Amino acid sequence: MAAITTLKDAIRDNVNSGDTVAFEGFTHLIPFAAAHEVIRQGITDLTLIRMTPDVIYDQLIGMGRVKKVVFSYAGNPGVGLLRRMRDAVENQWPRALEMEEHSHSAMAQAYEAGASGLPCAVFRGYLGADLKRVNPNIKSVTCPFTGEVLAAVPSLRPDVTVIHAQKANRKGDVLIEGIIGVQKEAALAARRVVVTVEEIVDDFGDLHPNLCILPNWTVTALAQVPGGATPSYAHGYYDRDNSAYLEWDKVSADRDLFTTWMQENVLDATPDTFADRIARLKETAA
Amino acid sequence: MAAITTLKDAIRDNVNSGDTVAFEGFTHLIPFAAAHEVIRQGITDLTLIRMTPDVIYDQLIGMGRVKKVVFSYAGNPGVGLLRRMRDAVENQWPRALEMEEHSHSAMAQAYEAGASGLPCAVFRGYLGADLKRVNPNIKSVTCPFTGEVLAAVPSLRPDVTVIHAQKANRKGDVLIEGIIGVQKEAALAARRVVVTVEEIVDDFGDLHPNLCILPNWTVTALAQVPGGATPSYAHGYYDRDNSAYLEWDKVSADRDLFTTWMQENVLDATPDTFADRIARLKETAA
Amino acid sequence: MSSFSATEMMTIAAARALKNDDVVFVGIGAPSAACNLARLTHAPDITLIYESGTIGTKPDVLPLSIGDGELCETAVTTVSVPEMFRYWLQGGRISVGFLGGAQIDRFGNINTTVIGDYHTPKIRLPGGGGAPEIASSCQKVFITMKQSLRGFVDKIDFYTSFGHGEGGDHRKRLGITTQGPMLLVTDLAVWEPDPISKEFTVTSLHPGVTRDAVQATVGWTVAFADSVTETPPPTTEELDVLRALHARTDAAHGKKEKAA
Amino acid sequence: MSSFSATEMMTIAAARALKNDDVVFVGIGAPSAACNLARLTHAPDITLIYESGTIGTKPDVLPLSIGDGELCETAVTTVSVPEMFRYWLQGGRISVGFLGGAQIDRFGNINTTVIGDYHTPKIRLPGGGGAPEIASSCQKVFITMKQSLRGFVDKIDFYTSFGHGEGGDHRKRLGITTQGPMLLVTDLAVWEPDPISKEFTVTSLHPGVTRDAVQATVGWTVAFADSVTETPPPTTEELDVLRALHARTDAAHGKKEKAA
Repeated sequence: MAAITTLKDAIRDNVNSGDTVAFEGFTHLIPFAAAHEVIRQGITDLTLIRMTPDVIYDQLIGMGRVKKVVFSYAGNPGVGLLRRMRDAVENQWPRALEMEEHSHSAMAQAYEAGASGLPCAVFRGYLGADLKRVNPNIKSVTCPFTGEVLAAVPSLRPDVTVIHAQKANRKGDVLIEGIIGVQKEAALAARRVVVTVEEIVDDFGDLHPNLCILPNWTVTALAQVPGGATPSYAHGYYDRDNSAYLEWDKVSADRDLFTTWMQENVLDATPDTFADRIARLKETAA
Repeated sequence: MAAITTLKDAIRDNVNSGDTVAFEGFTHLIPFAAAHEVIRQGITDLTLIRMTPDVIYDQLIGMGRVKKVVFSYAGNPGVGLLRRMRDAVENQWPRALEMEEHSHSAMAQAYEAGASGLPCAVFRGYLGADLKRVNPNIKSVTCPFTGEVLAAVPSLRPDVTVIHAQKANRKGDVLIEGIIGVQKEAALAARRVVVTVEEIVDDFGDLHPNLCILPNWTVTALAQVPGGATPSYAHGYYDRDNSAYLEWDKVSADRDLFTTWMQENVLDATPDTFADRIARLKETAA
Repeated sequence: MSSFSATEMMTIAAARALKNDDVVFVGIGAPSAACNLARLTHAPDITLIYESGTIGTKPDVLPLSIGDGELCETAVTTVSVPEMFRYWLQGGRISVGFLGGAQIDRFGNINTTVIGDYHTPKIRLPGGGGAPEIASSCQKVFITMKQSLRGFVDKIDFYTSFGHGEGGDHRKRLGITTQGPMLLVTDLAVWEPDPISKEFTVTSLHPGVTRDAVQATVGWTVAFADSVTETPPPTTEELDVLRALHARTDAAHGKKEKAA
Repeated sequence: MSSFSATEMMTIAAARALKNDDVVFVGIGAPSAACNLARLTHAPDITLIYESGTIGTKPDVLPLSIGDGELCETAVTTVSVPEMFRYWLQGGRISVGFLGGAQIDRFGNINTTVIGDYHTPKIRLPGGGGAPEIASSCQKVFITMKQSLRGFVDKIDFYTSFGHGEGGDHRKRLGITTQGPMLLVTDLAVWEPDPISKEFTVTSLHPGVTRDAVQATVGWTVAFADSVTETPPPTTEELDVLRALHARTDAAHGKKEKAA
């Protein structure tokens, strides 16, 4: 059963130093507020899983909280590179970063295999590609009927998956809409699931029967954090803050600037900052 | 692109004697009208795939149109056995019937593998079960990471999948709602897809983004057949005709009674019969 | 306490074994009645899942099939059948799976496939459906079946679903990590597996049932627990709720049948 | 005909290669502009798919990322990312996949992973994302890239995605059944693979571009087709539609940026 609680308690009770954690959301619904809370609570030595590390992992990596990252595309979407991640890989700043690199297809199917209780994902992939030369976690399996050699990767089974969603009801059932990404699979693949939502409603009312819902008994802890996905977006609530992604390119280009920015915007902030940000976004947009 | 046509033409153009055909729909949305059209057109020597053969395959089998059936549960749901199928298996009447028998889990995952373009489905199944002793199409694969021995079955790749859905728009996009079963997977696994629908609308209007839709370019032929799922049901249109399933238990108990019933209700009927049936159902219910 | 039938006792005893936080893979017939009775009595938050894809369903009447429309209309969410079997069953999300069958042996192995040889059957039964993986993927399996010499046999003709195999640690030896059949509720008694041998053992007799009556309907020598209790008879509430559920069900389905 | 930039010519030439019944796996940047230009001109029914799960999307402005909200709002349907990669890409449903990269060789092999050694890279690039399987699962691959000596190299540092390998039947020898890179549109020329050797060969030069200019930005000796044509210059309609698309895009994104 989902415990409806504060973000602070949800993170404290569920995310430990040394854990393997997936913060998922594909461009849409990236759980920034939860990641910032992890940073504030001093949680470290994390193994982070995410298809697209995005700015959210650039921040965790730049703060030295990450031991290893499992990923498939390390870019600042629509902008360029992830400069903090690159600094960690190329210059070990602020610490060395282990990497396990896959393709999107492999990551998506490895989450799916995790949700399906399987030890590995078997798929058609990496044909002629060099990743399987450098990643020992890419192996193969032979189809016993056709003899085709298929790729195999271990299923992804995070200790904790953290996601942001639009709505929960009072029972703790969680509704995800729009670009749904891999959140359902990442959640069902994990031992514990932390969800932040834009709003908690008394009742979903008359929902379409086939919508993407995580029943409350699949969720460990749930916290309402309006704006918790900014600068990513929440379909039906607020748009992507594209300027923040552009700004990040500058902030992350310089170690000192980055450090100052994180101090002001994360370490000295609270989850309420996110509600303020979307209020400001909406105001200026109006 | 979906050709919007008549049921007669859709079946004539897409279902041939000797084909491997899946008529899917899990209790809900079983495409009875399309199966009756197949019977009327004299199409035969079919290999039929379906998780639950249900009354729809009992009719095809009893008419001698089926060479082989691939299935996982051969019952008359909520009523009992499928008497025509049993007569074919036990007494080869009207002809011998080859069987390839799986579990639901295997069938569902084999459709899923077919839709995913894979040669086989790899899953945890048949542990300690005798089916793998009698079905040579149940093999195994070893996880290269954990050493776990997993079951493998060939993916299902029908020549044609036939389904019934609630709605299509004029472009031929198809909407399935409610108990969605394996229809999407069965359709995407097939070379050709025939869809019957309750209604064709100008435009879906403002649909929820995550609904179950087959885009028109995945559909080969589309025909409007109101009531085309009776005695199964169409969520939002009409209820299951439970009495017809009970009646079938009597009709199918006797070869002559069966033959007469099929003559009257199928061979001498037309697709319009189905619209009449639901009109009658609704009238009596009102 | 009113009088009650053996079937009612069976359903009620099965319902009592379900807990409020259980996630149950429900079958049609006796399991469906037991699960919904539990939901309408002591386990209001129990999650009922039917293999048609309906999760957290709360039907007002018992469905005639596992894919009845009301299951979807009252569900928290309805997923595709591949998702049901991949994420929910195989994913290990189900705490209790219900099974029944044509034949059962003392170790809870079940046959619903054939009587006689598989390839030249005397009687062809419906087959396994979800059972082979329900038996291995649910944390526990509960079985409900009426006792009869035809059904409770020394040796089943076909292992549709694996229970405790030959007993002992046979499940573990096959790499199965779930508990398997942990409860067998019949019209006469409640059975539980011996902790070591895993043979189903009668732990309570329904009111008025004798050991001889149990033995008379079973094709092997029945093991009785050291202390066999009497199954507490149905409470008035249990009986009232169950009968009201059946009455609603009959009315709903009868009406639909008349309508046709 | 108005004057036009090399980038506009590149986008327009790529757009022209798309057909009305194509199902295209779109990337961000040049492919997105080309695909939407095709949709807004000669291929109104083209199906555009972004790997975020949006199928049949019709954005009014170009998205900044592959997961922009408008892609979902205007799509026929939006599926999960695992479904996108399993049913739609791996399932063989995509006719054209677009790729670009940091480095390309004469056989259309592409590197977007690292410059230098993988484990001790000189420059760490974003990585492959969907590219490894786009390259093998789409029926054809179209590549758009601006030419430069840094990008068009004799030997790429890392095979992020496999093109024609070492040429000839190398794809077939690896068991790949799709056609691979069938078109390379740059800011200077249109290239197509030689039918036998599979080496990318210049088949048309954009207006005003010389063979020397092409060779000057390529790190291997460029092969030219027997008859090299001139790429037809942009039509007024093509330019107008493309510029209006970019103007709408700038206005929309500029507005959002101001709003922050």
